[in-house]
Amino acid sequence: MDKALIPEGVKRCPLPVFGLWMLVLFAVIAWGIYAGLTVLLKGLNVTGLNNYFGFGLYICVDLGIIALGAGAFFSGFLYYGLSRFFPQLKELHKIINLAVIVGFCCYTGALLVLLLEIGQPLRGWFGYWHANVHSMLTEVIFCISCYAIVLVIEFVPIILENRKLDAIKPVHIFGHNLHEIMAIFAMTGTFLSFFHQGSLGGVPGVMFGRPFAYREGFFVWPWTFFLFTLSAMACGPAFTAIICRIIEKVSRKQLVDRSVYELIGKIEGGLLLTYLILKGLDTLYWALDTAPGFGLKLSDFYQEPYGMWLLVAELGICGVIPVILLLTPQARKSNGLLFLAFFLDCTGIVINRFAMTVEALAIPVMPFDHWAVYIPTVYEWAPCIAMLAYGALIVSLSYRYLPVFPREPELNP
Amino acid sequence: MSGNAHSEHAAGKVRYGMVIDLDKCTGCGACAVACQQENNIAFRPDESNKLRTISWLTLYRLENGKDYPEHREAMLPRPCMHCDSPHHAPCTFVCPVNATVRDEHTGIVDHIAVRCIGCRYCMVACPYHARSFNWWDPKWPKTMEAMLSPEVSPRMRGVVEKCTFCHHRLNRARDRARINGEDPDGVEYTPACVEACPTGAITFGNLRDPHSQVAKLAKDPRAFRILEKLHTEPKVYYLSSEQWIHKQSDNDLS
Amino acid sequence: MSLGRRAFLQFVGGAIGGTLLTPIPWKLADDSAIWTQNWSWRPSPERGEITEATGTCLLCPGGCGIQVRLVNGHRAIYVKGNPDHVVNRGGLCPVGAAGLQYLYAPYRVTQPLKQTGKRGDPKGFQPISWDEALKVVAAKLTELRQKGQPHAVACLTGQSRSSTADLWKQFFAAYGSPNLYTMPCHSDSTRLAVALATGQEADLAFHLEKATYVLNFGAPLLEGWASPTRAQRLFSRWQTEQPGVPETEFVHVEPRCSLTASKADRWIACNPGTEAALALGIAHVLIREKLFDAAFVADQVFGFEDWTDAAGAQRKGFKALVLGKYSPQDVASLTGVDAEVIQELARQLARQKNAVVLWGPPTDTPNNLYHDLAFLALNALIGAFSSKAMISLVPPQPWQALPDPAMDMEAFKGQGQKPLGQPASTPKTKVRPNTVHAFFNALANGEEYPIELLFIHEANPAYGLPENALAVQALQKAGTVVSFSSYLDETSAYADLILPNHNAFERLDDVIGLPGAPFAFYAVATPILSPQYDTKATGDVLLSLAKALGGTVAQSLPWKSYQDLLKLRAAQIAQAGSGTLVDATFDPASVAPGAPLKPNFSKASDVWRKLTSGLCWVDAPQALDRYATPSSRLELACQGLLASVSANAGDELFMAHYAPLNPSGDAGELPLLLITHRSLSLAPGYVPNAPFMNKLLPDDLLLQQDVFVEVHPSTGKKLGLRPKAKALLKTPRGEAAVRVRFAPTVPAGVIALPEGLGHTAYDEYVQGKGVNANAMVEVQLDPVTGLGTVWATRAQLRLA
Amino acid sequence: MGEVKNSTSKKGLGLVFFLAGFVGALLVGWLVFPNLLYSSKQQPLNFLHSSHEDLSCEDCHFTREDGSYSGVPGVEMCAECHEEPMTESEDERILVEEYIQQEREIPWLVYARQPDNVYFSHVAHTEEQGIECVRCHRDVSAEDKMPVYKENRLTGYSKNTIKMVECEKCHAEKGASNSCHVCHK
Repeated sequence: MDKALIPEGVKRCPLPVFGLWMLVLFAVIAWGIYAGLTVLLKGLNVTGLNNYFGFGLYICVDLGIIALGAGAFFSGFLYYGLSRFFPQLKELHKIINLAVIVGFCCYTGALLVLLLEIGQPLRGWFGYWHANVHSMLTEVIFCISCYAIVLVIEFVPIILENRKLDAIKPVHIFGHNLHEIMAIFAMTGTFLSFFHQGSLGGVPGVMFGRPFAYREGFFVWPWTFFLFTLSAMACGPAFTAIICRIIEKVSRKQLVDRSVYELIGKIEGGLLLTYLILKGLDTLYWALDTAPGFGLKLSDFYQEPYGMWLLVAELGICGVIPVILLLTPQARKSNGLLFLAFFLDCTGIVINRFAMTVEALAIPVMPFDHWAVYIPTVYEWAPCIAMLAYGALIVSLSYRYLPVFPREPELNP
Repeated sequence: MSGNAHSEHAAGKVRYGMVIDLDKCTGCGACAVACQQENNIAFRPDESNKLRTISWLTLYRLENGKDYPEHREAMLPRPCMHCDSPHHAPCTFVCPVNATVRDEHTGIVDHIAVRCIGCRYCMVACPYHARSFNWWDPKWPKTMEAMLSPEVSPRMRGVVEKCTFCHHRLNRARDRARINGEDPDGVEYTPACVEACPTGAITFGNLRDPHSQVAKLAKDPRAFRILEKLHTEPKVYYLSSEQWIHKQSDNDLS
Repeated sequence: MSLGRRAFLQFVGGAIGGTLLTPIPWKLADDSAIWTQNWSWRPSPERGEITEATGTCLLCPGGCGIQVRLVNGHRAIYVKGNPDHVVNRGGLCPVGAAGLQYLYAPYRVTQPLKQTGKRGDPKGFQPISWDEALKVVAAKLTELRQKGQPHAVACLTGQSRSSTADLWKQFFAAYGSPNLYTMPCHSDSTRLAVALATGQEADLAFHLEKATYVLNFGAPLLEGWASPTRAQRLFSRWQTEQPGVPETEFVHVEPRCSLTASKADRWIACNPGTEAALALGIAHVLIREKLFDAAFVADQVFGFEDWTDAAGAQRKGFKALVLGKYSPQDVASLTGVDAEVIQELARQLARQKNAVVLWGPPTDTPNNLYHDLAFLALNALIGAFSSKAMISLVPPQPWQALPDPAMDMEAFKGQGQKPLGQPASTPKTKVRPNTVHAFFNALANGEEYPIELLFIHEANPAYGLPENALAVQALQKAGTVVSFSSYLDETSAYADLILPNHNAFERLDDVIGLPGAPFAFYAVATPILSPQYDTKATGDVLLSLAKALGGTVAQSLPWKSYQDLLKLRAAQIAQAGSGTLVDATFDPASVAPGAPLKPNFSKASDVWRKLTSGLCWVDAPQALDRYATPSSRLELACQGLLASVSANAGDELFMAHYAPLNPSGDAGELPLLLITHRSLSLAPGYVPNAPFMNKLLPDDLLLQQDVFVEVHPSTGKKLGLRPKAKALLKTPRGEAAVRVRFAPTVPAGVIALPEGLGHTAYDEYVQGKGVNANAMVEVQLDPVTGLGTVWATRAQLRLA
Repeated sequence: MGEVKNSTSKKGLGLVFFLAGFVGALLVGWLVFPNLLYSSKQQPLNFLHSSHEDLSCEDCHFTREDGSYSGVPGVEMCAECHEEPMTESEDERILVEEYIQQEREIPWLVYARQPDNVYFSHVAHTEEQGIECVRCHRDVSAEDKMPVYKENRLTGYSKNTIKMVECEKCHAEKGASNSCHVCHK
């Protein structure tokens, strides 16, 4: 019944099946909305947040999602900016649409959750009006807004490529023109994303009251700035690749050439290696000089459940292993290993974001203070899961109704 | 933009600070109760979840870590430190909406609840847990609304609040000075906690006035500040003759 | 229709554009910001002129001066200490600081109430008028008198240091009942000990301001001892270095690492209840090494050496008994304190210029008489009673005397009745034993004679009396219970009639004497604001009742109002011409016992005016140089006990000795010892813990509904407990669900429970938090005095 | 051409629709909305400064010794002259019977009422300091009727309440401190 909307040359599952899937997603989203409204009406007391854990699941998911979603900008940068110089990057055009969609979902979803994070959502606009130029959160507020706008702009052409919409001539012309200036937006978005991820990395630079997170001088600018940017670049495309793979599995189709995955693998492997080296040095300096300067040893920062295993997991399991896998041609050839690496890559970034938020708050700064443990409530899980569902919804709808994968027809004859 | 306070770390003549003598402090809690009474701090039937309670002045119990009978405890009252770190306090740096700003003429770190959007970044930034979030709407028993003070605005849900060094008393003192034709800058006043302390453990005043008691005590050999290594430059000093308390004032290796 | 759709979109676009050019979105945003700041359900304080009223805090016997800020003269918004007040000099305890939460408490009784349902059911109360209420009580009183049962009227008051207490005494004397009791406190036993040792009826005055060494056996100096804020000031004074002034060393003896123990210069950890043994051990060393004040002992002490009793029998003296039974080794095994430490303490104590020994239970309950005598003896040995005058006496002041009550025959007969439950062994001294536990025990068990009318005034025995279950049983056994409570507390729930008193900040009252203070004291508590509700001062109620009764009772209480009585006090002070009206500049260290202070007043109006403006009357205590004992000396061997103990009694029964009363229960089944403790952030007395104070309670003392019992980690592990685990606490007196806090504040085998929790009355902010310690402890009647003492209670703790 | 015209006219029609929405929104925003946003309230009784010229401003509006400002006089002040009705007006009757005799405060609606969170110091804003009363308050000297009190239905505040931006601007001009706690409590 919705065949008219489905792009030409591709096949989609029956509408009832898709409808059922939509229902599931809507149910989850409804659940999340209910939870969100409960938070808005009753207050944050229904969450697991407290005075020690001012940041929690919301922030963690937000930061993680934004990092994963940064793949859109980076992919765009690679495709629109660098492919002139490195022709092999042209291949990315096969997945760039999905990247934009994923980015759009991530950023807009993050914006929604952001509203739940603040105690006075109705005053959220103060961030634009009474902005504190020194605050990283100000930068976050402005940047997320810009990125969302940029992603919307980047998304629109994809939407306009819908069969029905494309039929409308001005829309077609508009969409076509948009496509032309997409590179500009992509580049803009990339730079903004770089700065945004970097400003997220700059957060530790102002947290001199939190030794676990604090980074100083050179290590804030440009080091941590680039670390955050780099980590986002190192996982964003991987996330997109994973999404793509999931769609392939669900649709039992091949949507992009294997070479795209390999290319992403190489790129991500190199970026992740670079990130690991720099992150290692950053962590070293923090552990050797900054933290001792605050009177703290490395072991002071780890206590169950926020144990050393987190560091090992973040840098070891989700850092070194993916690098090894991604930089080993033989491993890249294996889908299992490749996507395991991608998965570990993305997991690592989430662990990192978790460590920089929740874990950092668990650590008592005052010697006579105690370790606290944070347990999110259903009112925190629900909105986050709903946001993921929202993303899934958008991706699902986009895949069904928009020509997201240019190579789909050829690869699935 | 608004709230564009002079963000340079002024070399002014006034820096209100506090010295708390832990040798004298018996942990009675009168200071904290007075603070709650003075500042219309909301309370709930169950205050046992210390991570959700609103407390501008928190009493920490320090233990010397020894077994009976060498075990010793001490109580440490902790208000907002009104950090004087150059340029910005940990909290004023991070607030995206300038809801918390340090007044470079007095050193007081303000938190304007009506500007606050409740993002809790300042709570995350403060190493002293000086800030409390209003997790619930404040609700006083009807009859107890009568004891609310008009000098301090009650806060509502979703915003952060913290010790103000009773700056409303400063404003009143300034007005009195204006009436009496005196200089409103540099007036002396007394916060509620200082007033209430039965042992006289808390001293408050202008740290930059060398003749003031608080300035002298801040230089006492027994004086220390919590987390000196963070260089937050807190304006609340503590006095103690116990080495084990000094040791717990900051993180140290071994 | 495509046009419609597109047109619709265009219209919407235009509308959006237009709206953006109107103030709607901007104004709404702005207003939403302001609205979020002023939600309608957020209380907004009344604005207006702020004034300050001066008064005296009546929430505890501490007598602190306060200043209260009022908005528009009728809303109290803040209580602070009066910096010019001689007692507290500007500070306040948390109870006082939170005082307004009692004034504006939702659980206040706003008018007289009559129980229309089952006794104990809070919902059964119905309002009645004052006229009606007073009639009922007066009728009952008249009836009982006419039946010749004036002794069937009893009263328990918690306000023992005010003119209201004197009114009660006057009333009961004129009415004819011996059953007037106060809530138990340590001074019940110390006053008896003082009477036996010195022959004087007086409170002890500890000259702590001039002490260079304070050896404290258990008194919770910093947890609400005596006058709490004054104690804090004292401690602060000790902590302050002053050029040319010797520092004060404070040594604290206690089994638990309390705040006082931690703050002490030195904490001597001893086994629970063995403080008196330690004191006697120290006395042993002092005697053996001849370190005691030999001149004072030789000159003014009886019973140090072997003595002969009135019957001519040779009796061993204090010296012989102490040297024989309290060697450091012996005491060490009893107390757990090293013999060397005992010797060191003794030598250190002896070396001091101005040493004084304090003592008291961690909670305010009467002590074992012999133990009180032990500490008195130790003070005697170190010369604290000598010309150094580290301890002196504060007897009832001359101006305190009310006109002798007019007594008719009924009064005489009633007064002649033995107080209900009082044992025969109670010492015959000027001090009347406050055998309140014996009274409740007899009442609950229906022994001796019934109580037809029971008055409860400023007391909550159903909650606050150790072994509170006894009080509940007694309340249910009493004929008619009349409560004068301001609050619907646990006890008033059992009342038949509630005649609400003015709140502490609403009433005019006075404070007579400060516990432990080295001076005689009097202060007037002026009302901070006019009464909020239809309440009446109990003093006025009493006067009304007396007037209603007429006759000799009315004669004995002739005053028109309570205020008249207080003004009489002022007049009598002016007339006596002794003492002085002081502010904070008065230094107690400058007071010398026996040297009355020169008056700085002339007329009664002068006195009254100053008293009502915050000044206090003080006078020098009595020098302990005159003894009304059989020997006309300070009696370490209390000959006054000849009537209380058997003629064949051991010599030690006439003097201080370590005589622990064994707690009941099977040691095997109940292997632990339970001790209770206080904290300044937990109000254990008449008033409950204020919500502001609840914030101060650490989450390892109270977590939601559960109170934490302090257990030594080794004990906890042995019992299979984990930190924070829920457990079942069991004592001979009851069971309770608790949580476990592993803390090295108590020795192995001892557990500690805080007082002040476990309320069942009041409101949600108060009730349902923790366990009432009074329900778990065991009270043991002193075999000599009959006072209800609390030592340690056998207990069991197991995982829930 | 017809088609073209149609398209144009369609576009024209689109423009018409757009304009309709636009103008309508403007009208609603500028005319209807304010009335919806603000409710009009009357004072409990009419007070005229012009009728009290025998009194000076400072008789009712003064700074207390503690620095606080008494802007609205209490009914006690009124009772000094109005113990008995001085005129026959309804306002006079209401004053005497419902307030003075009952010893009840008159619930005036304060035009310049500031939110709880605002600390305003009159003693720091005096004529001597170059700040006249009319800068913030209406000129009451020649008023023959108290203005209608406009209350914001959402916020509950008077329409005349001075907003923060105006304060900040003036402070900046005068070199006065714009520190938060200067005006907030």
